[in-house]
Amino acid sequence: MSSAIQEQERERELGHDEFDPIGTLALIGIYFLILASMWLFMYFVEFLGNGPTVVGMI
Amino acid sequence: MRISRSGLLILIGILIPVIVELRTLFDMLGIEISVAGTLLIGVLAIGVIVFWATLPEPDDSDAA
Amino acid sequence: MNIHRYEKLWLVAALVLIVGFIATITYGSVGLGIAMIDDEAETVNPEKLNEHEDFGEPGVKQVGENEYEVYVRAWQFGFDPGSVEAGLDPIEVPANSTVTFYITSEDVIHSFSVVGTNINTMAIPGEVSSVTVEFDEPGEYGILCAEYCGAGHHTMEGKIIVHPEDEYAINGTDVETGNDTTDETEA
Amino acid sequence: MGAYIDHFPREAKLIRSAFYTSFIMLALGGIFGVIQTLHRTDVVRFIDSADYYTVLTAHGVFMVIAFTIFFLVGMFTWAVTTSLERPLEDMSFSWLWFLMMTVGAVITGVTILLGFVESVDVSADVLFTFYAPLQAHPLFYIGLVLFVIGTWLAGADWFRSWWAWKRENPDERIPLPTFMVLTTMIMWYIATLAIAVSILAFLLPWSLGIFDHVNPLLTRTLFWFFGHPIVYFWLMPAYMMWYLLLPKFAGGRLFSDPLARVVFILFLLLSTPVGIHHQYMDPGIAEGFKFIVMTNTMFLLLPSFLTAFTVVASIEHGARQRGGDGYFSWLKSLPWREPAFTGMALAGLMFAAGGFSGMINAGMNINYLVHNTLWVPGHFHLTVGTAVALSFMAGSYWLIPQMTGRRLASKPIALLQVVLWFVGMTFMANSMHRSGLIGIPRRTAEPQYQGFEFEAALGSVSELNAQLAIGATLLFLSLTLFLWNMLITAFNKSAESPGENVIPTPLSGPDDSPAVLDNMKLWTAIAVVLVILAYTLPLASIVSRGGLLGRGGDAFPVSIDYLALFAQVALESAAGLV
Repeated sequence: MSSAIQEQERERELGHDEFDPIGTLALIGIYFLILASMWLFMYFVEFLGNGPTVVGMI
Repeated sequence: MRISRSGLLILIGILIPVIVELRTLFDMLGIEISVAGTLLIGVLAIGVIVFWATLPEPDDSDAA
Repeated sequence: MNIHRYEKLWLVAALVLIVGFIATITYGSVGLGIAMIDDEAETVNPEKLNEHEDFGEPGVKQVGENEYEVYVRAWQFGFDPGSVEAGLDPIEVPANSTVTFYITSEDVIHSFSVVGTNINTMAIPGEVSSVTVEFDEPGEYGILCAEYCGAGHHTMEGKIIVHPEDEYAINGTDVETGNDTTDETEA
Repeated sequence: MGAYIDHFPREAKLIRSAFYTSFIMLALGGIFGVIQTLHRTDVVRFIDSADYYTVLTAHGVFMVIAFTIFFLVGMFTWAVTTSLERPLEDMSFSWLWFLMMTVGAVITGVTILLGFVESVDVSADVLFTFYAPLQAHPLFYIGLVLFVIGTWLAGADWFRSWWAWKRENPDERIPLPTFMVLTTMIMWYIATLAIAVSILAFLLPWSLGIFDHVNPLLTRTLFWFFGHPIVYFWLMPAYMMWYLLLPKFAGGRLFSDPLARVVFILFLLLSTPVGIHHQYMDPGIAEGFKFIVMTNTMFLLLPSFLTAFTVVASIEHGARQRGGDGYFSWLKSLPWREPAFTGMALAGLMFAAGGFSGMINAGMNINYLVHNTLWVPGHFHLTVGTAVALSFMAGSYWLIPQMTGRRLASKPIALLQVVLWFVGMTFMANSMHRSGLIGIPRRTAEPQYQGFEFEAALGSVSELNAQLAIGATLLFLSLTLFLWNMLITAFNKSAESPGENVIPTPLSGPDDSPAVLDNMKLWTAIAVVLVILAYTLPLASIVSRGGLLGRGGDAFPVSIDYLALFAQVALESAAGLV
């Protein structure tokens, strides 16, 4: 894709201070929730529920 | 067309993992969906999207 | 440096995640007593396992009231004891016991992975993996080698049988362990 | 202004050669990949199971050594020359390292492939990890050494360009693309030192019969000293594309140049002192060392987390400049019909999923659950197999026209190709992760055992296998489309301007960041100190326990003829015991 096309499609020019990546924050917030819940699930359900586990010499 | 053909392709592409992982997710919650069931859900979902995508534009043109 | 406030927020969230992960693992180690395979066991000479005090006669040994030690030699392509397919005994222990496996390899790197459990260790020639496990329920487990060890790798498997406690006391000690001893003296 | 080839015709030729070589390796790796999947899932078996490991070694080495690194050298040459705006200092030197890498790759590749020819007693079925005492033919190691030295010289070439540029521009900040190349190469020099020691001091003399044995735990630890940073070596060119090209394709600008620098420095510092996390299940390494390595590994998540934000924000910037709005609806304003953009965006999405399974791998004790199961290849097919490979393929749709001046043969097919890869990998990765959780091992020709069965939590094992086979088939189809498109493009008569070879300036430029970020000597020193801290004690302990050259144990050359011998010996010893 040439930059000529990009220029055509660009509707406005945003600088650093005019741009708040709120969409990014929203997406990554969802990712955070998925990661945290999947981690808990994997550790406490899948791993600890997986039968005999190696324990220390007691 | 409501969205471009490439948009439709991407949408279907992203839908497939959602359907596949939805089945895994439901199983983790104790709800089991069979392969045929998953296929049915997938075909229905894709069908609905294709149907929606091919509806005529509601207002001014944005055709691709 | 000019860092956007959302990015700072994410940085903090990411650090919380990372610290949370480490905390969970630490809880597993300290709170639940999940131990890692470590360097506690002595090394051995893989060429001279036959002369080794314990690995010379691999098998199950009772060392306490409910405590057992199992010495296992991994080789291309089986476990001794364990590989029933190769004509060897399965590993047999009673339920409600604490079992420490000592695993080494006589040739290449293998693994000793008990299917459907968290018992999983590498078997490295020269090194000994010591793995302590509590078997609460009777049952049968498959063992497989999960580390590529040569052209017959996919045939390398074994079996652990956890007997009900009362049956093991009769069959186990008298018959199974007895068998082991005679076998090994003959060999 | 113009395409890359208009500025740097000589360099374009070199880069083209590197890319084409990497595509050939990708084609070979892909063929072996699909054969392997269909064999292990018992869908189509036309090779002997003993040959499976030759196929597997070839798939691994061609994909993760040859395909990725040949692409990397092309990409890095592009980055250095473009951002310093100067040609390479000496083309004959550049061709020398390229030639050396090629010769090395061919020697190693042929040695592996000779494993199929029973009449020749040469083979290297030792997989990508070549753990002793499994022993490959000496040529396997020699080829690897040549290849790695080739990459060292390539790095020297880029450093040379930078030094020459610095003499002329003493007060300027290092341009970001060059900065990324330099930090990645420093990491690579540190990492490959271990594999050089492992091969030159131990494995090669041993395979030539000079030593009788080696210390298997030592060479294994040295492998992972190198083996973890190599995953970042694959990943950095993909990261580079996400930082430099993806914002451009999205119609925006990189959100933050200083944070990009911080990310690459973190990778330089933390990539190497973490290798022992591949050895959580190894005896002979104390639990304390494993714990330290785990904390390092977890902090290595940080640069990837930062990247996720910066890159998504850069894309969002593009979308908003194109008129996008709202919390999520800006996503619709992205140029989804551009295969270069879509491919990289999907690759990034898959990387987010792969990041999750990587966190599980990194967790010290939860590793018992997944170690050496199919979960692990599931993880790295999302990372190197998609985040890296799909980004490379997507990037090629822009880079190859830049290097040839020819028009991309078919954009619609390119778009279909990247989506197909994404869908295929969904099936494959889902199946692999789930199979791993029920204990199905990786690196196994036939995971069907006599004495027990795997119990699938959901569906059945055959269903998981079917999913895996469908995934592999779709991926192979996608790969074929890619290679076909590249082939037609390479011979495309229609020469159309492929657009400007320009990297947009970041929103927040390098002047916002402290100059210390550009101090390569400082970061190298810190990286070395961290490696010394992380590795001295474990290595000393391994050597004092097992001896520098081990305490005995035969070598096991891998060749099919030996199988019969081993089976016989095994049966005899078993019979002897009973």
